[in-house]
Amino acid sequence: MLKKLALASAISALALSISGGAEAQTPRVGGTIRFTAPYGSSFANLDIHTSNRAQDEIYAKAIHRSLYNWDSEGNKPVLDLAKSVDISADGLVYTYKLRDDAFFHHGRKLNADDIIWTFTRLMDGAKAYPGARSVRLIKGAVEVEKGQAKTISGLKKIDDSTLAITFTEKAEPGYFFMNAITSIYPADEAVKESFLTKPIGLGPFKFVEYVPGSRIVAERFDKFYKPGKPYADKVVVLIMGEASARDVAFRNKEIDVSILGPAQYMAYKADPELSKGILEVAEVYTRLGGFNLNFKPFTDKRVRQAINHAIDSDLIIKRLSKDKAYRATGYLPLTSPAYDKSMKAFAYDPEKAKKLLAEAGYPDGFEFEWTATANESWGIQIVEAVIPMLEKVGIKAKIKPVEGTVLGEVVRKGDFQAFAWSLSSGPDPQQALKCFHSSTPVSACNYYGFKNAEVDKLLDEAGKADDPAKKIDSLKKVNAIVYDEAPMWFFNYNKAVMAYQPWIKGLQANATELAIQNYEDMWVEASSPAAK
Amino acid sequence: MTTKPLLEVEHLRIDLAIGDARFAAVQDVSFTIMRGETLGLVGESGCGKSITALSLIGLLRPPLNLSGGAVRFDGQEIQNLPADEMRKLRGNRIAMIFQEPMTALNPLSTVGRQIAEMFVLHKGKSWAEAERLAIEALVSVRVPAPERRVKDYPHQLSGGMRQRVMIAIALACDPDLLLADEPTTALDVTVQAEILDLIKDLCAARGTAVLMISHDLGLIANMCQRVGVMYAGRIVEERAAEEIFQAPRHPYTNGLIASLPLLGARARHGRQRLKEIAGVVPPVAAFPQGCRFHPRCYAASETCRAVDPVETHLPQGGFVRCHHHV
Amino acid sequence: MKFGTNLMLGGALFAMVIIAGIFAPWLAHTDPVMAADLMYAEEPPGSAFWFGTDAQGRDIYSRVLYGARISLTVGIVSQLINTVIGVCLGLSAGYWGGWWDDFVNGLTNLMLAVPSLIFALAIMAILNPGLTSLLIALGLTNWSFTCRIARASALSLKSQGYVQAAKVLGYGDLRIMLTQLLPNMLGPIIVIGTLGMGGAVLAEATLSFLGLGIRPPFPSWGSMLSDAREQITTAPWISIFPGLAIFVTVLGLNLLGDGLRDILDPHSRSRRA
Amino acid sequence: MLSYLVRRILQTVPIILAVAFLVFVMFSVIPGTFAASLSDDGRAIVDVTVVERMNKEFGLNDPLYVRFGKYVGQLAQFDLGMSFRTRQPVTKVLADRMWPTLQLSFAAMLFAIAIGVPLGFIAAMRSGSFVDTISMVVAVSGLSLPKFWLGLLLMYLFALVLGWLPSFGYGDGSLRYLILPSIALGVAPMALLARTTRAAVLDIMNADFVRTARAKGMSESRVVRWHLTRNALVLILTTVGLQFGTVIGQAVVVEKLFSWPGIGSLLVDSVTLRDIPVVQGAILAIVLFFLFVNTLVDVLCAVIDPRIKYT
Repeated sequence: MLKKLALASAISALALSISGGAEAQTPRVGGTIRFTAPYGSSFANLDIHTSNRAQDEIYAKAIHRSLYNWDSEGNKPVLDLAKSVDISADGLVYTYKLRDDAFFHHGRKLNADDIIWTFTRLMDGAKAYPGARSVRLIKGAVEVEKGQAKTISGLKKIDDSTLAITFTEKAEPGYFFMNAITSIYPADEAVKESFLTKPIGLGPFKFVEYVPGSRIVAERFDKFYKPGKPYADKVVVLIMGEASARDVAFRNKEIDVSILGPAQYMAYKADPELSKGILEVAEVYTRLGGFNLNFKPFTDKRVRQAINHAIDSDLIIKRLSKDKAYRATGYLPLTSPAYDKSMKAFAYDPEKAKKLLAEAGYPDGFEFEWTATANESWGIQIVEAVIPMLEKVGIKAKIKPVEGTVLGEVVRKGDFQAFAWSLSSGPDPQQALKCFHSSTPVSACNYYGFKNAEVDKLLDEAGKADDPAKKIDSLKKVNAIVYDEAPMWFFNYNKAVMAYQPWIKGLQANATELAIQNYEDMWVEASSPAAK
Repeated sequence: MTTKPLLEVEHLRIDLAIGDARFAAVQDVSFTIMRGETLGLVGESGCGKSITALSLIGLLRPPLNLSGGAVRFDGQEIQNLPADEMRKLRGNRIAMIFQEPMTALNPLSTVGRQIAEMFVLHKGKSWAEAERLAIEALVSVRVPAPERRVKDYPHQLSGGMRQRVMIAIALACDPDLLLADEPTTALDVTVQAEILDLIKDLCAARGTAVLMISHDLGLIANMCQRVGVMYAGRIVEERAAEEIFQAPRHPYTNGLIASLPLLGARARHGRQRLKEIAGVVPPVAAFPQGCRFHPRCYAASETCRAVDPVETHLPQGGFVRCHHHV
Repeated sequence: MKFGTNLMLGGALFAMVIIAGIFAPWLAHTDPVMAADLMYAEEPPGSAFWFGTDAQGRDIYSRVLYGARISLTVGIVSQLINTVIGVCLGLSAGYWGGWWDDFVNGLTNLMLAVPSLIFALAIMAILNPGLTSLLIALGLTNWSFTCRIARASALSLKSQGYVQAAKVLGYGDLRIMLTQLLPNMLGPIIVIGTLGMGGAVLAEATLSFLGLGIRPPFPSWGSMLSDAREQITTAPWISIFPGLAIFVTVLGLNLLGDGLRDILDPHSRSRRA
Repeated sequence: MLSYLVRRILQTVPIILAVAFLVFVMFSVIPGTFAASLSDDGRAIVDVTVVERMNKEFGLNDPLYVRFGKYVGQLAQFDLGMSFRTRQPVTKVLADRMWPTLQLSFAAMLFAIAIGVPLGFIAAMRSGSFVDTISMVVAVSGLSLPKFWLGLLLMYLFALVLGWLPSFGYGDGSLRYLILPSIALGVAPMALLARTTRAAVLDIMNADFVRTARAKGMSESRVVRWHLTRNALVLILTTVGLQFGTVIGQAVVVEKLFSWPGIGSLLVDSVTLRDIPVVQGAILAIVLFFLFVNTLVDVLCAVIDPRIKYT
């Protein structure tokens, strides 16, 4: 009962913060948005097709646009560069009517050829663009990737502003073509060498300056297709990887926004002034402790459930994560369309855990090695708090500390007993749950080696379903089975928290990644030090 | 012929500070030097000769300091002179040559410049003028090819050359008194003689008085009119040079002379073995009670052990500090 | 500074750290790793928790005490490795000369040219973070000064009479190096080792900050300080106490090194760097 | 003189080659790959084909000797390869970041010299006094603080509490932004320089030639100007040269903390992401810089000190 209440309040808080972000006010024109890129101390480069890191997408949103965009309010992908789309009866051919008011920064109007050129570029077999994973959904793309064809057969230009795309399977293309890795480039300019130092896009801001390791500056693009927008004159995206330094800079009013970790979240909440500028959203990341289902004790479902019962996740969330997380009640996150509100988290019950362990044949517990990175939200710091709890039911866990890149590698090789990670579990529930399909290799995202005939069947059904409701229904069932099978310790869903200065308006509660914002919707009040 | 002495030293005392304790490294040292005269100070190393010389021109550094007595130079008491006044005397009227020609010159400056500094400092010359005078100074100390040598750095010169440069520096301003602290100890024997001749000649020519400090009795005998023998911070015997070598009064002097290797006639007569004085000079902090030499003295008696001897002035001039002087 | 002040103060500080490390199990209030009680997370310093508690609810006082063990291990072991490498290379190079000397000289110049922090960073990344890796990383990267000193003194000592005499007597090279040369160069080497220990303690903290330090279960001061840096406004005690511990230890070692130098290596003041 | 310079430069060649070799070996055996780093934030599901293609494109599937051959071949043409991450030549990536690092390390050294040397001088001139004790305590304390902690404390004090300076970043490259990071970086070499200077000056003050200078009747200030400074300078310069190595190494920390866009922060990022060509290039660049500075110092010393032979 209590849990339900907590959940309900969490969701309502979410709703509140979203509406808070879109308050009805008259936007002020002018000023500079001083945004921060908190994930590391550099950007990759100015060719956004080469990087799928959130860090790079933060700046790309100012300069580039993709076919779709994420609608934070509606919590779904929406058409961006096209006015409308017609879907064929079999659900595979999408005919897009492109915007006729979208201009590139060098003044030329968007053309269907630009999209075809961009998608073909992404499939360049020699280049390994991460966006290839999305474009592969289009018919004939794989052939281009393999070098068997020059053009993607599924892309057909009907006229300058009409484009027909044939997909290979039924899926919501919005999820595939909304990220910056599929940004549309101008076909004429992008082939030039100068494009790499002075990118041209369809976004609300024109590229001005890039100081590697420091910042990217962009200025207002007057021919941006949304009337009256952008409001600000300029966007400066400052690279600030070090959280402790970011804290000082934010308090010193040198930056307009900052992504907060748990410790700072608590501090900012407690501060009467700072607490007024906090934006929270349930992000589509699930923090979990993954089990290797081929490792002896973890082969038994009861053992896995026992661990879920043995850990007082709520306490950890409250005390260690400082409430900067929502208790996980399954794999799919709160904001997922297939999230089932009726699901309840594993109760903290050491007695039951002991009983389950005894049933599974481990009355005295067992030992295992937990591969983890140093991370205060899901890594070693969390595992350290879990270890004493497991000890109480007889399970001895040993931390195997590794670096981030090494974690990715050992997990993908299945070279672990248990791992601690934060995994993207949305926004598309179908893609997220596909990881549990037995045909998905460990190296892709079925890290646990999960195998369940019922799940396979339901996932296949969902893939073919035309009716969205039916699809969601199947996915909900999959989520429930995964929950019961417990291939992981369901820890929490991230509560992303952004602190913003009082003069910054129009921030969006983006559940896919809070740091990625549509800058054209934001404006700077006169009280900002950079209001001029 | 009783003229005023150039330098009078009376009851000089130099203290060594170790922590809060004070020890007299030099005590009750008195001597005089007349104009143009050469006084030798002789003794084993560690007996206080060098610091006596340093104290005369105010160059003692902590933990040593001049703590008593008077130094009169040309009738003026200089032991308490303000630093500025003292500096004007130093180099200009009282010059000093040191033992180690290897390190006594700045390795990073040309010798020309180091000599020229004297003229800039004391004669108010410009650098250009001073450099020219430096060449002349080098000529006077019989350095060959002085025009080239002025541009040399000390490490390019031999030990003897460097000591010549030191002498050139010391005598640059025609001082009244030259303090020569073991000027030849570090040099080859053949070079030693040249350097000593040089000092002798130049000082004689200019009427410069010399305080010659050495542990080498032979050298002292050659150079000096009068000799003071120092032991453990005191002058134990001070007399005219010929007298002291013919008839030493103090057992220590006796020992020093006896330990000299003998050349010429007397050696042929049969005293082949060198005599040594047993033991070593005690450290400052451990000077013995009574006569400071008694632990090493062949003639030591009960009195020597208990009572510190005073100076006994001799009829023919000079004094000796011994209960049993012959 | 008066003679001996450095030595006394440095020695006292360092002794304090050693005592804290050795008697940690008796002085500590709780287990530094397992006693994580989230009910008491981030308690400020008080009578129950002298230095307060950290984010996981562990007693910082106890962790700082146990941390002394880690830091001392890091300092002592890594410096021992450095010293052994440096002395072996430098001594043999100075004594034998020839191509071996050229080789060692080149190696030393190489080590001097690559900043040791960057070297250590690379080694940590290769070996995966952890205590053993850290000991290796810090132990392999700081021997160049020791090596230079050992080589220089071997060079100057080997021409000395007693070494020549030992050679004439038919002593083996190894025996001469160990019995004749080594004892005569110990002074400066001990001094460098002492100062290097302080450097190692700092390097541990720095690597933690760069995400490549010692990892749990060891409560190392560096990782404590580095982990708590974001809480410096909210819960300053979590970083201040390990920070102070590092400061006191390194200060102690630096003073001790200076003091030892005055005694063991009095003629080389200008070699301080 | 010229031949001396040439000889000094030639001496650095084997070191550079050895570093190049060492760096290659070390980063060939490092666990983790760039492709794996793409998913380390858990955000993106990286598909298998892209990972394989990347490893192929970067030549990571080739046997070690093939990769080494390629690496050496490139190095011979002063080519450091392509960055995995930026897909640009490493030389360009480094060139973009070189200037800020130079700025920072020179500023830090300047701070260290400007404060450390006079401090050491004063301490030596007043050896044993209160001033001496205080300045040496300050110096030893400066050596005893982890740099990132010191930087953080500076940031709090001067940016947040006092509001005098910006807390982070490169800004427009003006001095205001440079001050805090260069102090954080410069404190340790400052402390070392103060100690070295003090020791060197004390040594020289007791040197025979200084006694000679005094015996010449020189005032203390003349002794210092004419004889002490130049002699101390040789020792100080050598220390400065060696300290540059430490400074540029420690710049890694300071750059990361202050979001300073130099080689150091690039290096840390590239190690984390396993952008190996950039790591190799950055280390080589740092070593080259260190060797350059030290060759310069050696030449300067040779100019000042006639005892160092040019031949």
